[in-house]
Amino acid sequence: MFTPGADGVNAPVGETDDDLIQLLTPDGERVHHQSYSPRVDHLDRVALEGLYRDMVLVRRFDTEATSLQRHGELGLWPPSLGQEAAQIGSGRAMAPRDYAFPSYRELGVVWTRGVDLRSTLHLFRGEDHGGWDPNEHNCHLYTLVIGSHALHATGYAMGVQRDGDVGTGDPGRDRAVVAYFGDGATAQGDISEALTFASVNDAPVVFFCQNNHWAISEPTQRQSRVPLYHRGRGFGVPSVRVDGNDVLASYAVTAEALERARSGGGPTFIEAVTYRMGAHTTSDDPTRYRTRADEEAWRRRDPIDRLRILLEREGTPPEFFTGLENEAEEFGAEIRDYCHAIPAPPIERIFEDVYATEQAQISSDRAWLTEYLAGFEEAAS
Amino acid sequence: MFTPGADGVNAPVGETDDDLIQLLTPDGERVHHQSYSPRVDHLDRVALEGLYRDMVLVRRFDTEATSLQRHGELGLWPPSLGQEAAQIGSGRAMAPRDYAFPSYRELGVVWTRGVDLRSTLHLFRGEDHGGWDPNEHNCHLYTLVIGSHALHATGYAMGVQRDGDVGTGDPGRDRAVVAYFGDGATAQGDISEALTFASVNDAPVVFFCQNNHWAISEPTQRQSRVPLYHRGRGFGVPSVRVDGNDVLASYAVTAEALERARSGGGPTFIEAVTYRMGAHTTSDDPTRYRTRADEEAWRRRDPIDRLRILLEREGTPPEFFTGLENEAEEFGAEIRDYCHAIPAPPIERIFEDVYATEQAQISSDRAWLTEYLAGFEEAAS
Amino acid sequence: MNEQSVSSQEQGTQRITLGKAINLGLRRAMERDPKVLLMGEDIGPLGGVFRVTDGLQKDFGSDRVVDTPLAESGIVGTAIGLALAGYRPVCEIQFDGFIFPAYDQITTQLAKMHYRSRGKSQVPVVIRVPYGGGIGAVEHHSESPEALFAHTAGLRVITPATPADAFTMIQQAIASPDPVLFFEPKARYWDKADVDVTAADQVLDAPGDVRAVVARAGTDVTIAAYGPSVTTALRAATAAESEGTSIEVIDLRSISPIDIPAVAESVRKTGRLVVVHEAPTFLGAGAEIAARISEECFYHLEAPVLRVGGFHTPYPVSKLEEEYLPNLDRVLHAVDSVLQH
Amino acid sequence: MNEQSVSSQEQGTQRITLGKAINLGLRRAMERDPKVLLMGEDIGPLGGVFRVTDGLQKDFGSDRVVDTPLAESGIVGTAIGLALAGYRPVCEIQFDGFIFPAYDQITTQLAKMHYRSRGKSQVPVVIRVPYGGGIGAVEHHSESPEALFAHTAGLRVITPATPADAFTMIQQAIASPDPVLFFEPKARYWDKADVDVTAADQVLDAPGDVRAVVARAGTDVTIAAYGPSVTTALRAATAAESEGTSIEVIDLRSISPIDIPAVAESVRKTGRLVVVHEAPTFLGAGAEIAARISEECFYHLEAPVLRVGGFHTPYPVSKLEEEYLPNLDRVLHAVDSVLQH
Ligand SMILES: Cc1ncc(C[n+]2csc(CCOP(=O)(O)OP(=O)(O)O)c2C)c(N)n1
Ligand SMILES: Cc1ncc(C[n+]2csc(CCOP(=O)(O)OP(=O)(O)O)c2C)c(N)n1
Ligand SMILES: [Mg+2]
Ligand SMILES: [Mg+2]
Repeated sequence: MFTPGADGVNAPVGETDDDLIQLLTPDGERVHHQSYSPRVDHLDRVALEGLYRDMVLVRRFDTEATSLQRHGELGLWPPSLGQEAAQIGSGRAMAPRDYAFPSYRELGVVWTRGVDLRSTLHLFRGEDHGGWDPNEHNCHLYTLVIGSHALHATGYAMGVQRDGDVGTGDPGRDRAVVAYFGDGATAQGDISEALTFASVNDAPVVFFCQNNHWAISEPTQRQSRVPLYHRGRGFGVPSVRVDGNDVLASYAVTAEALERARSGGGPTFIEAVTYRMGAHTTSDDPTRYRTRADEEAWRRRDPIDRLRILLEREGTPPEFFTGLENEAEEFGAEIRDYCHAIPAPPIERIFEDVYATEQAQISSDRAWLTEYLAGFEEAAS
Repeated sequence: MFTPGADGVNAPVGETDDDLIQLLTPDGERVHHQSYSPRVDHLDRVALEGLYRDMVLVRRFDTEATSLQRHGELGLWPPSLGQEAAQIGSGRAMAPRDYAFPSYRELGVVWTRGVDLRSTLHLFRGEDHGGWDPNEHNCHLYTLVIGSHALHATGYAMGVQRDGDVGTGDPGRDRAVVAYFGDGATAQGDISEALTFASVNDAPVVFFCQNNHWAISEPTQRQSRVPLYHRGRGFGVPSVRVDGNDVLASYAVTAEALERARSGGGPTFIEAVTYRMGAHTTSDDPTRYRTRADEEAWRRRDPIDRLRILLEREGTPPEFFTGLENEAEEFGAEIRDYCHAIPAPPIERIFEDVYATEQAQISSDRAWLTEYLAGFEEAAS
Repeated sequence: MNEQSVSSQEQGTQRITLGKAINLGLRRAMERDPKVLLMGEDIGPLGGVFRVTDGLQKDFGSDRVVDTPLAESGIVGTAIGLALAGYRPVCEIQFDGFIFPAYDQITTQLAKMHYRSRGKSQVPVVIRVPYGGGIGAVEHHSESPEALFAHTAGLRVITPATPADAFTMIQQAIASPDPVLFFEPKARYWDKADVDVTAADQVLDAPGDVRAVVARAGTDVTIAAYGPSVTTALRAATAAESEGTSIEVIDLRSISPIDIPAVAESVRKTGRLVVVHEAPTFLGAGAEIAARISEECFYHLEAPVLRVGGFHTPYPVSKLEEEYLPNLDRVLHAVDSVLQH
Repeated sequence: MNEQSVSSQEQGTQRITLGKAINLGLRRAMERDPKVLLMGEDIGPLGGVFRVTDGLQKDFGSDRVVDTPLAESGIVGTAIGLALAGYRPVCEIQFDGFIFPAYDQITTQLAKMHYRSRGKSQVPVVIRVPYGGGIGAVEHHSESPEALFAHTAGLRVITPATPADAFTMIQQAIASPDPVLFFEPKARYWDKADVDVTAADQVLDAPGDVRAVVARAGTDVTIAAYGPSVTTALRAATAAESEGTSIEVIDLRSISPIDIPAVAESVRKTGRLVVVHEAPTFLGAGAEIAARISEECFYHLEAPVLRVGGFHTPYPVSKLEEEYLPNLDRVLHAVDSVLQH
């Protein structure tokens, strides 16, 4: 069984860890786990191909967006490169009625919620602070203030409880919530408070922490001395550590946690051990704080590669892969076209939706700007 | 061995708990504990009498202050009644060079730091926001914003590290810090952040949590599902649960934690299980949220009574107790006299010490008030 | 819910305290809308340290009147989540000085959620904050931090001065689709007045700005005040009357927005303005009012706008609060100054 | 410490960016006083997201340049503790919008510790905050929250506008026995100017208020600005000159306190005042300035004080920030307005 850090580079906090759940090794071998393997039994080859496609398209989008940023079409982009398995695995474990609260790097999660990924470009193009309708997809907007949305997720879950949509046993009714955040976020007081509120309320919320080894330039060791999944236990929240580069294991542990949450069993804390293979954002320069060797070691644990090996072994025909390549190519072109065509927002947008109801200060500020701009037009005409 | 909650009333979170450290039962019986009993071996009868005296005088002060409040001499008073063993035990384990960061109920701790307890009256009389010189006693002022001083304690401990006063092996040099807070405080993000900062920095700080079962009207169960001492472990901070009504055990676990901290072993989290026998403050009305039976059950576990039984058994003569009664009586009279004599602060105090250096806004506000008041005097003369 | 004990069904006018008026307003709102729920520290069996939620947990249960963990960021953060799930949480912050752990959630999340989502996510959260001094309390229990919230767009900041307004405005706040900071003048909790307990219903249909009211009409000097200072302003008007000065008192009721037109209208009549609040004047709400009125009534002002408020110091020890607070004498002094200018 | 790489020992004048000037100022302060230490997210090997601490960890070690956990309350809270232990911590907040988790520690603890202890506990903590817009960033990365700190007594709030001031003022901030919020105009980080790298030494002996300076003398209109807006004000002055208007530009440099006498002196000469800042005008620093100048220069003002600043909205998406910010045209428009009044 693969042990994070066993190859000696940039070991996750806690070093070797027998508790790590893994169902698929970096070499594409299945691993049997008594309680978690049954959770992926129903995933036949077609389902696995679906997960593979998810990861490939999400990565394609990510690559395209990164390059759009390099070409000046986006102000910024936070690559999800390397974290596809954690995001797709956990996201696909959610049911449509569940609700996701992503951080700002959850491209894969947002994809599983049925959000048109191109909506994510608006934010990073400086054209929108959000980009999609959270309620249409049961997927909240990106939150940029680290950790704060874990409390929103917990509160939402408390709402689900009050709606009576927990523990009814009706799969069309019971729901749960997933809060996504990083290793760095665990240091924020809000994450701890979310664990407290979730625990004492038995709220149906899953805390999905992607430990991608870095909070910008700081390694996880700057945030915690012990493996992050210990954190949940200190708050009475059952906790599990999973290989986040293993899409099957990520799926399985999330599915189990969601089932517990939906049935009234309360929150779970999941630490998904993965690696941010790209820069923190396109503004970042990882050469200042980590080595090529580190990155290489993790490239050998690529979440997509290992599923491909499995698929090939389990009989997926080559046409599937070439077909997917073509699909990805087209997808890339669509993204570029879409991005180029995003119109600049109208000036009025500055004042829109600050309040749900008209507010005098907005009205007078808006009136001032309108008159001021009209003055220019008059002067020009 | 006494188990919290064994008598069925208002059991601490976690119910029965074999981890609870106890060296003295409510019936005054010594309990042997392999690692902690040696920590109190050097406490001879005279030392124990000293601890007893500490508790009796602190309780006397507390009773007197409560009654001064009832007579309108204080605006408020937060009784420490029932928590004397936790406070005296832990406080007496500190060396003069150690530094304490109390919350607002730590009368016993402040006493062990050599602070004239009467200084605490100033704050609650509305005459001072503090009351003593923190540096003179290595004892910070009371902090009223729940949890915030745990970070100050941690930062102070990081300062001790930078001073090189950790792990030298020189008892005249090595120092540590103790942060005091309650069960309610554990829900605050700042407490969790303090655990994180202390852990990753190996800071010489002891987190001493008095679980007195109540945060005003809320039982500990509203703050945590699991025993509070589990909390530290999730942050990689060694944690221990002690009978906080047992002065010997409180002393022993604190002494051990301090020794580890001073020698460079990093932080410890101590949960001292005790009970707030009085009201939250003199403004509070506990009959709204707890029963007499609850209070009675805890009265039977009084921290002072059990030490008295032990002392009597171990040969303390009756004269000691009567002498102490007289001393306490005199002490009470002194407190009353002192309190009555506290002069009203001068108006200039409003502006003093807002800044360490003169600041223009203060100067102009002060000048305005001075002129304004002079106007009245003129008018009157 | 225990129907028997629900007293707000009574019609007509009752003589009640400001605290009781809020209690009754909360009750009304909870009866009207099952999505309304209360959250905070000690608001359940204890009824809050000021007893404003007295009896509500008994009648509405602990799912709707929630004793939360001791963590203000957690309270507001989970309230935001509850609001996203369709609830209307009303959070109680125990004292003014303890709202700051929730400041990030209020400023970066609550205030901006509607804007960020372009109206897709409404967060109708109300945050009740007992504020102001004059009750002889220790540090952190007497502050007036309203300007620290009003400066941030997306929030509404309102504060009642009378039991009748308290009853109506708490219901307006809860009915508002925008987040509302509801500052309660704690020194006035025990003030009694007649309250028409059916009065709120009509104002709930038109959520939006809470407008200022003329608390007392006058012709010579305008005093604009809010919350606990309205009483002081009214006392000043009474005192000045005996000296032949007619003071108009405007109860602003809202700090975001500030009803500048109402103040301007009065100042165009009186030519003189004194603004009174307990918060420090330096960058307080009075600064905005003075700036705006000095601009908009440039040719109407007979004297500079004067501000009477807290000094640029932390709230002092309670033994000095009488000297610190904008008391009757200081307000009258300012009135004299603008008259003599 | 690697003496070789310590470049600040060089004497005389260097042409450097504002960011580099702060870097050099920090280095100077750390050389001067071993108790000075830096704390923040990513300030070590990365040198901060703006590289302001570039090279400092290498030279001063990780005990003095500390990469902290990702928790702003923790950063400021432990900095307070370090200050109580005799250190002079300089905290970096990564962006303006991320200071709010530390708001409680700043407002209830840092600001009040000296007062609470009647001077027994000094907390000389500096909090560096890159602030302001104009860099095309996403939400929370372009805000100007200075008024939210200046309203609270006990804090000093200062902001440099030029590399030379940045170099000197960061050292003044560190030398100050009072806590200082040091707002860095991030859009100006790359502005270059000559800086006398020995200049700071003389000002450090007299810690206290940072006074305003006349950035450009003039006679017809006064513009008071600070931080990133000083450049805009100076550009306006240049543009107006060609139309025959002489503008005096005051660089306030300090928001708490505000150097009102300096502004008043200028206004008594010009009779006209425009205040410019990026923060929303509603309850912004300009409100205090307008209120005070309208009061103190009542008979000198030929026109109402005008404020040019942010609207009462969250900072908008970056595609609209040019329209949102108080740009050259808007400043000139205000200048015209006060002239034509
Ligand atoms: C409250 C707050 N402080 C600082 C930042 C700046 N910041 C953005 S991302 C980041 C690191 C986050 O690390 P982690 O939680 O591990 O998530 P990752 O980026 O690795 O996905 C920081 C410090 C922020 N967004 N919010
Ligand atoms: C940040 C903050 N929120 C609320 C309060 C009001 N308050 C004062 S004491 C208290 C309960 C504290 O409980 P606990 O931490 O268990 O300490 P204890 O009073 O039992 O000693 C509360 C809620 C406060 N002082 N600070
Ligand atoms: Mg990370
Ligand atoms: Mg307690």
